[in-house]
Formats: sequence, structure tokens, C-alpha cells
Amino acid sequence: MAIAREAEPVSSLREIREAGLDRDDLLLTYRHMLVTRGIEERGHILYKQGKIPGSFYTGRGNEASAVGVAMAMGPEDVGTPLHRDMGVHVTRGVEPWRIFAQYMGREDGPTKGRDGNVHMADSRLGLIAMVSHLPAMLPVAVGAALAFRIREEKRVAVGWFGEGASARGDAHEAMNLAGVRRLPTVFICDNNQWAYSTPMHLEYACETLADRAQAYGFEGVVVDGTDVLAVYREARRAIEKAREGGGPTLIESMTLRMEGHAVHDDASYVPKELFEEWAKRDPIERFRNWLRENAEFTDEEEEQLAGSVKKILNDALSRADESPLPSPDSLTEGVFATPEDLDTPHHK
Amino acid sequence: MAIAREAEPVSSLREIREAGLDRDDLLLTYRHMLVTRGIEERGHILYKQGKIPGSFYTGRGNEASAVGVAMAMGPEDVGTPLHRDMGVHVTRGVEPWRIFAQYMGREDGPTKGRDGNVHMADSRLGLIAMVSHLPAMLPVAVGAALAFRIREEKRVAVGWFGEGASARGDAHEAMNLAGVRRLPTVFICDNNQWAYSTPMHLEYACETLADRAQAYGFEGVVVDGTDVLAVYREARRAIEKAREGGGPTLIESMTLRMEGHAVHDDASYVPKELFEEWAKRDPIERFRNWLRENAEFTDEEEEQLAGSVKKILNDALSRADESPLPSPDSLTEGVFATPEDLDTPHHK
Amino acid sequence: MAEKTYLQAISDGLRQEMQRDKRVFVIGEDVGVYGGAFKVTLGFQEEFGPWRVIDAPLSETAIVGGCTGAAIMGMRPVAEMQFADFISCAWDHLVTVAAKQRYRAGTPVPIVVRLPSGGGFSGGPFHSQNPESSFAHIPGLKVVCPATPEDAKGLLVSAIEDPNPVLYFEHKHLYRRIKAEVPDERYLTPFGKARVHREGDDITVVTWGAMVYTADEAAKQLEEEDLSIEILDLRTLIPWDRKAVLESAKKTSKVLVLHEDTRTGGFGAEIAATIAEEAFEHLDGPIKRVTAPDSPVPFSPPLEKAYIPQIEDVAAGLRELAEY
Amino acid sequence: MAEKTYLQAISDGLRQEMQRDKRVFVIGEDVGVYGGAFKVTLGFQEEFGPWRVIDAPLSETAIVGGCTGAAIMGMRPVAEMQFADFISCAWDHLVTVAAKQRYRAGTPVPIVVRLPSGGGFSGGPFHSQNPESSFAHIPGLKVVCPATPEDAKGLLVSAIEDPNPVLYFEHKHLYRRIKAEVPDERYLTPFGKARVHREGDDITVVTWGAMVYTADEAAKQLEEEDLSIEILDLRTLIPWDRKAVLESAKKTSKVLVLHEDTRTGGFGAEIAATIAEEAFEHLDGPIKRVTAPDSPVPFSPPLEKAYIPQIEDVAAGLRELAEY
Ligand SMILES: Cc1ncc(C[n+]2csc(CCOP(=O)(O)OP(=O)(O)O)c2C)c(N)n1
Ligand SMILES: Cc1ncc(C[n+]2csc(CCOP(=O)(O)OP(=O)(O)O)c2C)c(N)n1
Ligand SMILES: [Mg+2]
Ligand SMILES: [Mg+2]
Repeated sequence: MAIAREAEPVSSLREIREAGLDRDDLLLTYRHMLVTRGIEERGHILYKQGKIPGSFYTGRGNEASAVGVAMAMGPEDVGTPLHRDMGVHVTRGVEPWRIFAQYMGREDGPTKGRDGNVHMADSRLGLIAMVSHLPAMLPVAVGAALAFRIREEKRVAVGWFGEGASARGDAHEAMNLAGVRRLPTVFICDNNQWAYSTPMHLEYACETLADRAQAYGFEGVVVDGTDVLAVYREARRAIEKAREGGGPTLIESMTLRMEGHAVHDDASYVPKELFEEWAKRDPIERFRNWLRENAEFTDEEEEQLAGSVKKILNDALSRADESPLPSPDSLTEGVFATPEDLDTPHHK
Repeated sequence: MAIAREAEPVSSLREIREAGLDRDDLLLTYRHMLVTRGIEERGHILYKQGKIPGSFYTGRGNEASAVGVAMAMGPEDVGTPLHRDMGVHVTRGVEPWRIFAQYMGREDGPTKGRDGNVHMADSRLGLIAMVSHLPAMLPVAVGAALAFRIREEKRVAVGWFGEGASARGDAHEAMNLAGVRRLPTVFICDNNQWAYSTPMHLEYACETLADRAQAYGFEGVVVDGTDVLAVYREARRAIEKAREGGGPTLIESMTLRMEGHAVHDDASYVPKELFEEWAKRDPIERFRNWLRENAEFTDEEEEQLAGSVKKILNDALSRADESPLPSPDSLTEGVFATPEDLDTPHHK
Repeated sequence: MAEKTYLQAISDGLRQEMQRDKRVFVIGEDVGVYGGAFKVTLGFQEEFGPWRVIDAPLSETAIVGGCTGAAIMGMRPVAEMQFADFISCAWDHLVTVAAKQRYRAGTPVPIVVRLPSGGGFSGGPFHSQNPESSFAHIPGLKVVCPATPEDAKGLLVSAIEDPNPVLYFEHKHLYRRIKAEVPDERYLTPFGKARVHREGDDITVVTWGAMVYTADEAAKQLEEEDLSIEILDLRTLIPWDRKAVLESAKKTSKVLVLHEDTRTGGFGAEIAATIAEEAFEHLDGPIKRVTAPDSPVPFSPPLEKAYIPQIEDVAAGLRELAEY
Repeated sequence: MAEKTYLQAISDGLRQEMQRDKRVFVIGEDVGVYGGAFKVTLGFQEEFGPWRVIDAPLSETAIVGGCTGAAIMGMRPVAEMQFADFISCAWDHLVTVAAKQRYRAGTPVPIVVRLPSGGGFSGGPFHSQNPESSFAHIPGLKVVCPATPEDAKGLLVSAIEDPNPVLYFEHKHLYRRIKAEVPDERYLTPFGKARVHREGDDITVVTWGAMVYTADEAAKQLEEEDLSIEILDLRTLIPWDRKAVLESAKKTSKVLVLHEDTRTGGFGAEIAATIAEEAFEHLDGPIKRVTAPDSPVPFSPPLEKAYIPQIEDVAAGLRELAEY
């Protein structure tokens, strides 16, 4: 007996226009998805070339979900995206070369080499850098929403978590506080069916995770995370509801993690058929087809887009590669903040 | 839209006999409730006399809930009762004099003066001593159930928590693990409407806490915690279900905390009418009336019972008062366990 | 100036900051209607409203983690733990997120967590602890332990102004026992500057919090034995005033480190180790530590008394050093 | 006897205990089907079944807290943290429940938590930490840090047999790098007995875990400079072998304490403080600490290299002491 609502696919250009995206926005969305996948594919190559230290994670299969939610956020909204959510950073405007620099531990990565992978965020773009510990950023997202509520600002905080991380206490405390105080928060559960090697049924025993919203007194929605427009529409609804004082929403976005947990993992524990089934629902393919069928997306447009994305990525790679490694002299800089560090748009 | 089941009151002697209690059991139940209240009332006096160091907590109003659940447990079942659950200790058979010794920090208290109040348990009676941190004992209860499951024993672990403590991550992690693995656990939420000075609606935003069971894939039940027989019946059902492999149940037992959070607290933040309303539902009064109406409980029986309880408590008080304070020389004894410490029924 | 208890100084300091700076808000269990378990925020909700004095659910991670989020969005949150002991429930957040966010991601986390700590009232193992050392080991956190009403206010103001996560330990045994003049106006007591609680020449005692007074009583006893004891009140553990400690050690050549927390791995070890490394040639005797033993805090009065360092324990330690 | 990696020694030791004692079970994230992030339990689920090799939800508190409950009911649980860093999520349980239950309530908690720790692979701030000092400060917990394959097995067996909560830190940088002969039969390496990794007369290095090998390389360098270095591998921090350390300090009169964890409040401080208190008159020089600096563990290779004590850092420290 599921209690969450299941979202329908988006049927037409008109419907999505009503939800807030015109044709240009749709092409932009598609572009963000291409850039997202491109960054991670290039990253993977860099990793194999030995240019990326440590491990390497991708969000293949999650591009629609990440970009869809980010497209629905307002410029003043904030969020705490995770390791499968590169699309959020891309959509919010982080420059791809800085991501490559981050991957490679260079001085110009957002963390200046102090942290790796997608453990980064540009706070000027309203994002807060994730930590490894999952889902430790959810209470932080709720705290951001609390600030908005105290100041009576019409802003919304978006917090991400995986279906695996749903089992941790932090998820509970964060959603409970948001529910009790009806804080302007939207919780996005990236349900990619696996937590490392652990399948869903060993992480939770309810029918859908969106059902948990009920335990916190707000609404839950399940959405097909390979359908960027459905994700966008549901995220938009939830964000605008929160903005207007309607309290939190929990959106469970269903996908499949299309690669291993990280590059070292061949995911042999995932049934092959599952990969095959979900490969047919590749979010980029799917959206391209939709655009062709519903928005007269032409071959020329597509070629042009692909070309410009390719160029951006190539340029980004070279630029990142010119970024120096951090100097060992900077090792202990910034363990403590100085008052000047608070001169950011957010801290003021 | 509540999803948990609401339990009906118990209507007749026959019904409760079918649930497992004969007349002698009922009188024993009543006696446990009297002893429970008596211990706490005497404790309060001791406290005012300056004989109890630190602070002092009681569970007035929760006697039915605590005793009802404990009566439903089998001898091999285990539990982690809390600060309002003196009735569990009494029902499982801890000697009242040892409780007074505990209150007064004496050598013969179950913790030998190392801890105070009801932070104690006799592990030979299947109880595990609570810590202050709420609800830190829930994962422990689930772990006990895990041991039973691994060894394929037909035993059940009962874990208590307050409606306030439901907000903490530990509650979530424990119930989630129990649900995922269908462990033989029964969760008892003592919902006494207040967490110190904080009312329910600032602790959770769902309709009933029993509804949360759904988030973990098991059944939730709301029961009137002033009705010892209804509590017993629901606890018994849940425990036997768990014993037979049916997985966990969450029972929310509704009461009102009839005194302050602890003796220093006058509870002036609780509306007077609320106290008045719930005073009419005093669990002991209520059960006495039921016994009179349904079980031919006589004046003589009552007097005899009251007399024997009084005697037990008086004797207990004197015996406890003879117990010495612990010697400072024992200060650091037992920080670490020795192998011999494992020679308990449970550790083997 | 008016005479105030340590508790009143904290309360007044906090109120003043909230009056002055709308970004400051308070969140914790029972801090609103009830005014907090120790009544530090009594009347605050009437004055500042329910959204600046927030009764939180029983959720330490949500409380402290929420503060981090609010701080990043420009607020200056002050969380109250009902007892310092319960900060264990927010350990992960503080250590994982708050402590490292500036270093990793350039995002400062200006939060204050108020922690009523310490024993002496039969609070038992979970209402008496002094967990400051655990946090002092984590790079990125600041740790503050005022001993006087004046410092209690001034360090709280500095904590709120500091751009980092600050753990502010307020010792419960000082709350109503210690009274002194406290300036009415706003002032900042700087972090990392020890206070010379008592000047002396023969032996240095390095300590903080409630133990300052225990040391003082012991010093008075020894004064009668013609021993002159210097007492340094560290005030803050992170940062701590290495310079003052090393200078005093060089002056007296003998040091006793005193704390209420347990011994092994307590912050006293850091102080002793630093002296052993940096003032080695000035020492005329072993560096002595007087601390609680390595056990939980027991409930029963005779045990608790044996547990918490007493005046006699300090005096005995000082005599031993004197005779060395 | 066969030559085994450190990782293999842990794995084999654990398997042997599980074969021998049905009460031993393993629980953790991805320990079953996947065999654990580092494959320590590879093949265990096939051998022991899904109820003795339990793939847990992502819930560190439930995992470790669950172990406590199971232990009290007579099991001998071995929890695996995917990385030692994540133990922060079970801090409250360990400190509040597991550490104090024996003292308070007489209930022993015989659990083992396996903690893959340490840096050296650009794991970044959350996959490289050495949180042993934090736990060593908490009375009631034991802390184990094997450096050799032989000890890895023997200390694991002792940990499982110990009636207390044991934090078993296995250093990831030793997993596949360090190989040595490991006895096939079951044996217990006792807690609290340091291992003399290298005998020497001029300076004592006290260390543990991966740093034993760093110290060894430094000692080799200094041998060429005619300095004879003694290296004590503590093996266990709680309990730690004070006697061996004090004796070696008395013998060499100069001590360098080395650890990979950060400096302030690290366990090295405890060792130095103890020496300063108890072997003071035998010292011919300051007690030196070589440690990571007080910062999170950085990701980028040049930073991480500067962060983790290197052979050169230890050699420089030893030379300084020698010249003193
Ligand atoms: C508290 C914590 N424990 C363990 C880990 C190790 N770990 C990293 S990712 C992961 C699986 C996460 O699963 P999920 O939340 O579903 O996210 P996904 O990786 O599938 O996107 C685990 C166990 C962690 N990051 N944090
Ligand atoms: C983790 C934690 N934080 C704070 C406290 C302080 N505290 C003690 S009891 C209490 C209220 C508990 O409310 P509830 O769970 O409803 O239990 P009740 O006392 O009402 O039976 C609080 C906040 C605590 N014990 N544990
Ligand atoms: Mg997942
Ligand atoms: Mg309550």
C-alpha cells in the first residue's frame, strides 16, 4: 500500500512550457546533460591515464535527475548535491575546466586539491560541498532552509541522498526537523537501486522511499529519474510549493546506477538483464527522442550542440591540465577561517 | 490519514483470559502496578529528604504501559526499558530494596552506585540497563533480536523509546534494520505527549508515531497506555508475532506524563486541563475499577494487597538504607571487563 | 558593572548579542518556552520570538547540522546541548562537516555550540562529562572553557563573532556558585590568551574551567607552607596559549597540569608533551598531571568525590613537585 | 607457516575464528556478496551463510549498536566499517553505550570493530583518517593497531576473545604492501605488550601501524650515520605498554614519538606526557613528536605527501635529537 504519488511522464511541449521551460530551456537542459556525461566520460579516461589520483565516481544514468532538479531551482535557491549529481554543478554554472582540475587535484579545482572527485561546490552558485559521509549534508540543507524561514526569504534548499543513505539517522533527523517546522526544503532521493553492492531490499523495507514522507508529515512523489522533464516538473512543483510556505516534499527519483560504484568496481553483482533493461531508458537518448518527436529538434541543431560541447570539454581539459598542483607550503592554510572568509554572498 | 491500527479496550475477563492472563495474573498485574507506583512515590519522598543524590524521575501515569508490556514478555525475552518504565523492572522481578539502594547510590543497587535513578537493569532478568542518551538502547535491542535470529531462537527483544526520542537518528536506524531483516523486535513508543517541556507537535509531524512503522515495512498499533489490559493484549500479539517470524511491530502507547520531567520541574507548561483530563484515566484506578466490575475484585483482596505492598516497600526501604555507600577504593574497578564477567546466562 | 553569576553572565552576553545582531539565533531542546534546562535562555522567546529561539526536536545532529546550514546562509547560530554529554550525538557532524568545510571547500561555518559540562552533583555518567579534549583533537574546531563570569561573557561574544565552529563549554558547577563583576557593555575576550589567575614563582598550575578554583584553594593551602603557586587559566584550549604556558614553565621550572576530564589522552597530555618538547631544559622536575581517573563519572557521592580532582589531590601533587 | 599479506592475515584470522566459534559473526556494508570494500571477507558468505556474514544497511549506529546487543546476548560480533572514517557515525554508541556498560551496569560488551584506516592513496579527507586517538581517550574501549601480518592475525584473535569493545585499526597502506610469515594455527597476540621492531641504543622511536615502516627506513638511514635507533611498535594503544616505553626511554634517554594522526591531542601527547612524568630524570633531551599537522587529510598528492610523516621527517627529527 504505497502512499506516495507516482508522477506521470510529460506528454507535450505545451505541458512543459506551462511547467516553466520554453524550447531554448529544453535545449539548454539537453546540453547540460551532454556536458555532464561528457565530463564524467572524460574523467574516466583521465583516470585510466593515471591523471586522477584516488578513486573515481560517475553518475551515469543519473544525468536527467540531476539536471532536471537543478533546472527547477531558482537562482537564489541552494542545494547539497552528491556524488552522482554532477549535472547539478554543471547546470548551476560551474566551469568544466575547474571540475577537471578538481579531479586531478589541481590548484584551480574548487577545493584547490584539498578534496577530490565531486566533493566540491562553488558556494557563489548556491551549492554546498558534500562530504563522504552519507547523508550528512541533509541536516545542512535543512539548516539553510531554516535560515530562509527565519529571515522570511522566499528561497528553497534542496538536499540529495541515495536510497542506501536513507538508512542513516541523519536522513531521519533532517526530514523530521524539516517536517515539524515546515521548512522550505525539497529532498531528492536518487534511488539508483544499489548502494555499492547492496540492493534496495537490504536498505529499506517500505514499498517506495517516497512513502517515508508520510512519516514526516509531508508529501512524497516517485518519479522516473530517466525522464528529465518529469523530474523537472515534479521538482519545480515541490520547490514552488516550499517557496510559498507549503513545506517540504520528498521526491524519489528512480534510476539505475549504470556503472560500478566507482571505477574499480565491475558491478558484477548487478544482474545483466537489469543493465540491459535500463540501458534502453538512457536519459540522454530518451530526451533526444522526446525533443525530436515533440520539439522539432533537428540534425543540425544536434550536431552543433555536440560540437560545441566537445569543444568546451577539450578546452576545459587543456586548461585544467595547465593548472598547477598545489604547493606543499599551502598545506595548513585555511584550517581555520578568518573573518574575511565570511565575505561571501551567503555568509553575509 | 493514519495508517496504524487503533487498539480497542479489553472488554471482559474472558477476552483477557484468551489473551493469556487468568485471574491470578490479573491480580499480579495490579500488584506490580501498585509496587511500581509505590517505589516511585517513596523515592520521591526519599528525594525530598535529601537521601537521593542528583535528580529524580518518575513514570507516573505510565504504570499500565510498562507493566502491561512486561507481562506480555516471555521469560527468555529481553528488553531495554527506559526512565518511565519502572514497571518493567518490577514485573521482571527486580527486588524493590535494590531499587531504593540504586536511588540512594548504595553498594547494593544494581549499578553499585555507579549510576543513578532507573539507569539500571538486572541482566539475569533479561533486561539491559539504559543510558541517558535517548534512544540509544534501540539499536541494542535490535542487536539482541539479531542474535536470536542468527541462532534461530524463538526469543523476542523489546525496545522502548519516548515520542520525543523518536526524532533521533538511532530510532530510525534501529527500526530500519529490524524491518529490513524482519528481526524479532517489538518497539514500544511511550508517548506521554511531552518531551521535557516540548509538546508532541514540535517533535514529529505525522498523525501518530505508530504510522512510522509503515516506513519500515511493519505494522503499527496505537494503544491507550492507561489501559493495562489493552497494552498487554497488543504487546502479547506483537511479541508472539515476532516470535513466530512475523517481524517487528511498533506499538505507540498513549499516556500523559503526570508529573514534571523530573522532580525539579513543575510542568507549568502543561495545560492544567490536560492534567485534569488524564487524572480521570489514572491507570491504577482504571484497572481497579475494571477488576471490580469484571473480576469480582473484593475489598478484602484489595486491602490485603495494599497491605502486603506497603510491607514490601517498608522492608525494602529499611534494607536499602542499611546498604553501605560504595567505597572510594572501588572507583576504577570494572572499567574493563574480565573474561569471568562473561559468565552470565546471556553472554554465554 | 554589576555582580553576576557565571550563568547570568552567559545569559546576558547572549541576549546582548541577539539584540545587537539579528543574525544570531538560538536553537536547542527546551530553550524556548522553558528557557533551557539551566534557564540560560529564560525569557528569550518572549523577547525574540519563536523563530530566533527555537525549541528543536530531540535531534542533536539536526540541531548542530542545521546550525551549519544556517551559518553558511549567513546566520550566526548558537546551539544549546541540554548537557555537554549529548554532544556525542552530533560528533559526526562536527568532525566530518563543520570542522573540515573551511579547509576543504573554503566555506566557513560560524556556529557556536553551548555545552553545560562537568560534574559535582551526582549527575552520573551521562550528565557530568567534560568532553572538551575529544574536540580539541579535531583540526578546525575551536574549544572554549571559561572559568569566570567576565570571561564567560567575553568569550561567548568572541565565539559568536568567530568565523569557525566553536565549542563553548560552560561548567555547571560554576553556574550559580561563582559570582563576580561583569561589564555591562559588549566586549570580546580574545581566544588563545591565558589568564593569570594567581601569580607565583615556585610551581605553575595549568588548568581551566571549574578546576581553576580547586587549584586556587590548593594554592592558598600551600601559601601557608611558603610555596608560591602560579595558576594559569587557559580560557581556550583551541587555540591555547602555548607562549604563556611555556613562559610560566620557564619561570617556575615546575608544572602541574590539572583537569577534570579523564587522564589518558586528555588535553593535559598535550600541554605536558608541549612543555616536554619546548621547555625541556628549563624543567626542574617531572611534569605532573592531576586529573580524573580513566573511568566513567560515577554517580554515588563518595565515588564522584574520589573521581573529581579535589583540593587535597592538587595540594598533594604540588607538595610532591615542591619536594622534588 | 606461509607468507601472507597483512590483509590476508586478517582475513584468514577472521575466517579461522568463525570456523572455530559459532558465536562469531560479521556485519557491515557490502561485506557479504561483495566481500567488503577491501575484500577481507571475500568468500565468507558462501562459507558461513547470510546470517553470519551480514550485509547491513548504510547505518553505522545500527551496525555497531546492533553488535552490542548481540554481544550481550552471547554472540561475538565483528563489525566492519567500510573506512575507519565512518566510525564517526557510531561514535555516540561506542562512547555512550559500549564503553560504559561494564562499569555502570556490569554488562560486558565483547565486540570488535574493524577499521580500515590511514592515508597514502589520495583518499582525501574522509578515506584516510587515523581516528585511534579519539577512542583511546574514552575509558572502557580498547584500541588495537597492528603493524605486521603476524600481529594482525594474533591481535584480531585477541580482540575477538577480549570481553570488551575493541577498535581494531587495520592500516590500508599495509594491506597488500606488507608480507611476512604468519603461523597457520590459532594464536593470541597479547594486548599491552609492545614489540621491539628494531633494537638500538641512542634514540627510541615509539610508534605503531604504518609508521613502524617509516621509522624503520629512517633508522636505516641513520645507521649509516652511526646512530643506533630503537623502534617500539606499540601494537595496542589501550592498553599501551608503558613499561616497555619507559624502559626504552631510560635506556636511550631520548625519545621520538611518531604517528600518522594529527598532532594536537594525538596519542603521541599521552606517550610524551607519561615519559615526562615518569622517566623525567632519565631524559637527555626534549621528547620530540613527529606527526601529521593539525589539518584534515588533503587529497592532492603533493599535499598528502607533505601531510603524512615521511622518512625524511623522521630522520630529521632523529638527527635533531642526536645533536641535542
Ligand atoms: C556514513 C557512510 N558510511 C559508509 C559510506 C561508504 N559508502 C560510500 S557510497 C556508499 C553507498 C551509497 O549508496 P547510496 O546512498 O544508494 O548512493 P549511491 O552511491 O548508490 O548513489 C557507501 C556505503 C559512506 N560514504 N558514508
Ligand atoms: C540524546 C539526548 N538528548 C537530550 C537528552 C535530554 N533529555 C532527557 S529526557 C528528554 C526528553 C525525552 O522525551 P521523551 O523521549 O518523550 O521521553 P519522556 O521523558 O517524555 O518519557 C530530554 C531532551 C537525552 N536524554 N538524550
Ligand atoms: Mg544507490
Ligand atoms: Mg515523552
